[in-house]
Amino acid sequence: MSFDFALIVDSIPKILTGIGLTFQLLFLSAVLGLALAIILLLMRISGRWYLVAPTMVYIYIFRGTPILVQIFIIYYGLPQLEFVRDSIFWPILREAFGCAIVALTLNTGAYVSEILRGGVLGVDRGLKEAGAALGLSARHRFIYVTAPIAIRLCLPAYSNDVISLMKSTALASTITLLDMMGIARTIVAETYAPYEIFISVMVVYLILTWIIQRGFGWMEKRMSRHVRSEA
Amino acid sequence: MIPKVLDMSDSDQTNIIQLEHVDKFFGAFQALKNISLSVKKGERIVVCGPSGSGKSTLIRCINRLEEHDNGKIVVNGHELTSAVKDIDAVRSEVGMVFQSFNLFPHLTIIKNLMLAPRLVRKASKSEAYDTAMRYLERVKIPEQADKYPSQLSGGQQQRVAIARALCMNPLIMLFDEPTSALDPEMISEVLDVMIDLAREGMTMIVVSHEMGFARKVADLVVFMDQGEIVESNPPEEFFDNPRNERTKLFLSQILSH
Amino acid sequence: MKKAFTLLAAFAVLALGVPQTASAETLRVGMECTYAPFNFKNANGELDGYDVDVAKGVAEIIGADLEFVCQQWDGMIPALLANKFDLVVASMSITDSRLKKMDFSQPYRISVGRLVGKKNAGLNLFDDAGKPIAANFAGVKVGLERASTYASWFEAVLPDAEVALYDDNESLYLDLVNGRTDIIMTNPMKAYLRFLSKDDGAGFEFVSPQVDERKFFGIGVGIGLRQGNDALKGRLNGALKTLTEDGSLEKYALKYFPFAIHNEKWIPVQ
Amino acid sequence: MEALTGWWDDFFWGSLVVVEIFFVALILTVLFGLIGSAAKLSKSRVAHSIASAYTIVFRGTPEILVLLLFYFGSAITLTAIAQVFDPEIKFVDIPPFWAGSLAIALIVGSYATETFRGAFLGVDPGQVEAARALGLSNLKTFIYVRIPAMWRLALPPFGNHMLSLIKDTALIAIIGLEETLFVAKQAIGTTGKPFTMYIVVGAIYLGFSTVITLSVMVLERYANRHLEVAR
Repeated sequence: MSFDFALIVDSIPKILTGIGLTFQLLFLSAVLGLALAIILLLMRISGRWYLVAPTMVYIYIFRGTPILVQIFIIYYGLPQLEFVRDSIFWPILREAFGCAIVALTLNTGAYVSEILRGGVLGVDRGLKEAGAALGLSARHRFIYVTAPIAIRLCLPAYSNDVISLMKSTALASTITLLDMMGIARTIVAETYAPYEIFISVMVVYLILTWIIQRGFGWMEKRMSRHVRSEA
Repeated sequence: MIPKVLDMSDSDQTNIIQLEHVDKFFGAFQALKNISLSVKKGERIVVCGPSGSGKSTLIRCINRLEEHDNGKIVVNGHELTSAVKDIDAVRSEVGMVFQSFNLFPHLTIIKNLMLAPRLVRKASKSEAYDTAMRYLERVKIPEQADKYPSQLSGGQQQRVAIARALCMNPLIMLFDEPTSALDPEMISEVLDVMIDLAREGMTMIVVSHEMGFARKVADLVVFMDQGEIVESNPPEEFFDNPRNERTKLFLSQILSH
Repeated sequence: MKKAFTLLAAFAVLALGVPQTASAETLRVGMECTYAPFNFKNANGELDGYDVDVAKGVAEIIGADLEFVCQQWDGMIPALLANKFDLVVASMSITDSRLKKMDFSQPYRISVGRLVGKKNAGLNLFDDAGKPIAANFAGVKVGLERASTYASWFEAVLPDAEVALYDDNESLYLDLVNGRTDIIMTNPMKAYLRFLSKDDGAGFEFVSPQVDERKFFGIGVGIGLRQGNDALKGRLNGALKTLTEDGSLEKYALKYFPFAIHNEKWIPVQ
Repeated sequence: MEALTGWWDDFFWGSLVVVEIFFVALILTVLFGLIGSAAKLSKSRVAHSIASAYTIVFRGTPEILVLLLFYFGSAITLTAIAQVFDPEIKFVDIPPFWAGSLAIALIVGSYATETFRGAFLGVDPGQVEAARALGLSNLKTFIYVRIPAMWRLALPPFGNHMLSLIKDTALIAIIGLEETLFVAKQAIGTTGKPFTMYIVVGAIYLGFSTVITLSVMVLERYANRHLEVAR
């Protein structure tokens, strides 16, 4: 076995040209997914069955199927349906980038809403009661008491989900997008050297994971100042 | 001995809290059985009884943290029903202190105190701040204003919790076993604050086993067992001459050590 | 813990399988299995197609058993090199760049490419001499298979074209119909059979002449194998010669096409 | 729906492949998780570092990348290793089934490592001391006290790992194993109905997820039967 280091040196700059697209996919779908997750969460805890039931079905479906299948259904599957191609969403779904964003958003939204719900359920009931006893309205209780505590509680789980999302962006390479993974696969197809290229791109992904972990670790530390006693 | 409510003649007959034949179920379990109780303005009631007797449920029904199933509860002229729209307004007139303090962990002490006045009373920042500091001084911990709850001792936290409730200028204060989560050496600092409050004429319902406190401030001691009010009498009568066997048994257990 | 390690060791032996030597009775053949009519699963779930027929014909002559391995196109050569299979019989053109990494038999069919696009779209992509007009490709989205000869041709001849790379041939047609791409470049025989002659391809036509620049499309489609297997290569070539001369290749083609698709005369290529 | 005629049996066999991979990978996942957590908890610095490197790499790299790397890389590496011992060996290979199962087991095993580690740490040391005080050997304490106690704690998160495992099997189509997603691709080639085919795949996976979720619920009830309040 020979390990071609020159090839790695040559390929890394090429692979890095895809990092912008990887970032775009990650940030856009993380932000949109979080917004979706919040909406789903509010529906889920609304206590109204006609809001709760569809949310539960949605979460069940999107957590119960592989993201790759979801991507294929959205990219290759939806255009089979006439009305999708005639709809106002077609300009988005026409583009591979739009499809990737839609798929990643819908997927991560389902997971994150469950994480948020875990956080909300984790907030001590006594604190909500204390808010109620002070005369805070349900909305105020949620905004000022439940939400800030819940956010701290779900931050570790959420950071893991952002890393999962980052890893999922690599699947965009299966629908023609040239993110880091897409470029790596193209180089492999040209150079027939999977080992060198894939290990190089793996290192880049590991660095990204590390940065995300560090970022959230820092945020957690800042946010949980109140837990540190006397130290 | 502090003066009892009897001299507050101006607020004579109005019952600020009125419970009539209240039942409360948790599933098949009946937590409250046909409870009737009236509290006049300025009156101090201490509720005691073995665990599971329904004492906490009783006061939690008064600000509708629990919803009663039958009967009628009237607080400050508002009847509590599932339709009551302004339950938040009723609650803002009723202060509550919990066994486990329930301070908001993510807010500093001063922000814990300012939150409800700002949001519910629409107080300005400086107003809310001044009120908060006044009450912190009253509970004797103004220097802790900028700390987080987790940095305070249990006794200090409970005093903050009392101050927090007082910041809303409530008409009534409910105490749900305020000292039972505290280490023994901290109990008195909290009781002292409560005695002060009683001395100023605050209407209070206190669930507690602190019999010394009951003797000192209560107008009425209510003994509950298995969801029923078994006996209710002024403290002298209650402690010196209990009538019911269950009361006697309870008192002998609680006072024997 | 000891137990666990024993287990792991036992498993490792199982997983690695028996080390194999090159003189295999059974030849493993790599193909996409989704590239109709060359290699695909038919309605009975059996592998079928021109490539499959060629592979079987060759195997019969050289007296080897076959084992088919399905492999996505972009990993075909890496998989061959990683010894996932011994032969590539997957409509792979013999090109110079591929010859640097692997070896090929003599061609068993011709290799050309052609563009497919919407009918009457007014695309004027090639001049009368059959050369592409680069300027007219501006704003035209092109669908290609990743790692295909067509992709290499585009990259070299029309480097500024807007290209989307797909993992399999099937997706090319899906997205052409969906309007995500304006033209695709692929094997014209396949495009005709799979697409242009079908309902979903009714609105489309060839929008270029046949492109067969030898530098990119090579001398045809051959059977791929790892370098250094000259004995095997000799046996393959011998078999292909027989198949050409006894009319078998023509017979195979006529099953799927109304015409033959191999070099009618056996002309050994260097 | 008539597009599906003739494809049902292919989907059935594809599903069977999914099931086979799932069970093989499940066993390996538990194995990797136990070895990994044991290494992380051991006093050996080397074992600890190896296990840490393992979890960092496999939790921080996109699944598709691990799979491709394994599929292409394994044969190259193993051959190189084998040739050190016997230069006559031309190549050693892992069939795609094993490469795929191994890859997803290593991925999910890295998560299981953390789960098991946390669960082992969560076992009340008093229980272990009590067993030792009763004269049970180290090994017996491990088998009869620590494992069952740990397992109860690990079961809920391990249920999620099982769901990840089943969903990761979809990626194996990329290395050409003929599971459901691969069947769908072939069916699309003949029928031109991507939406229909991918929805079928989604439904199959949803079925698997449901079965796993229900099984975990049953297992949890069984594991916690001693906690049920006497009635």
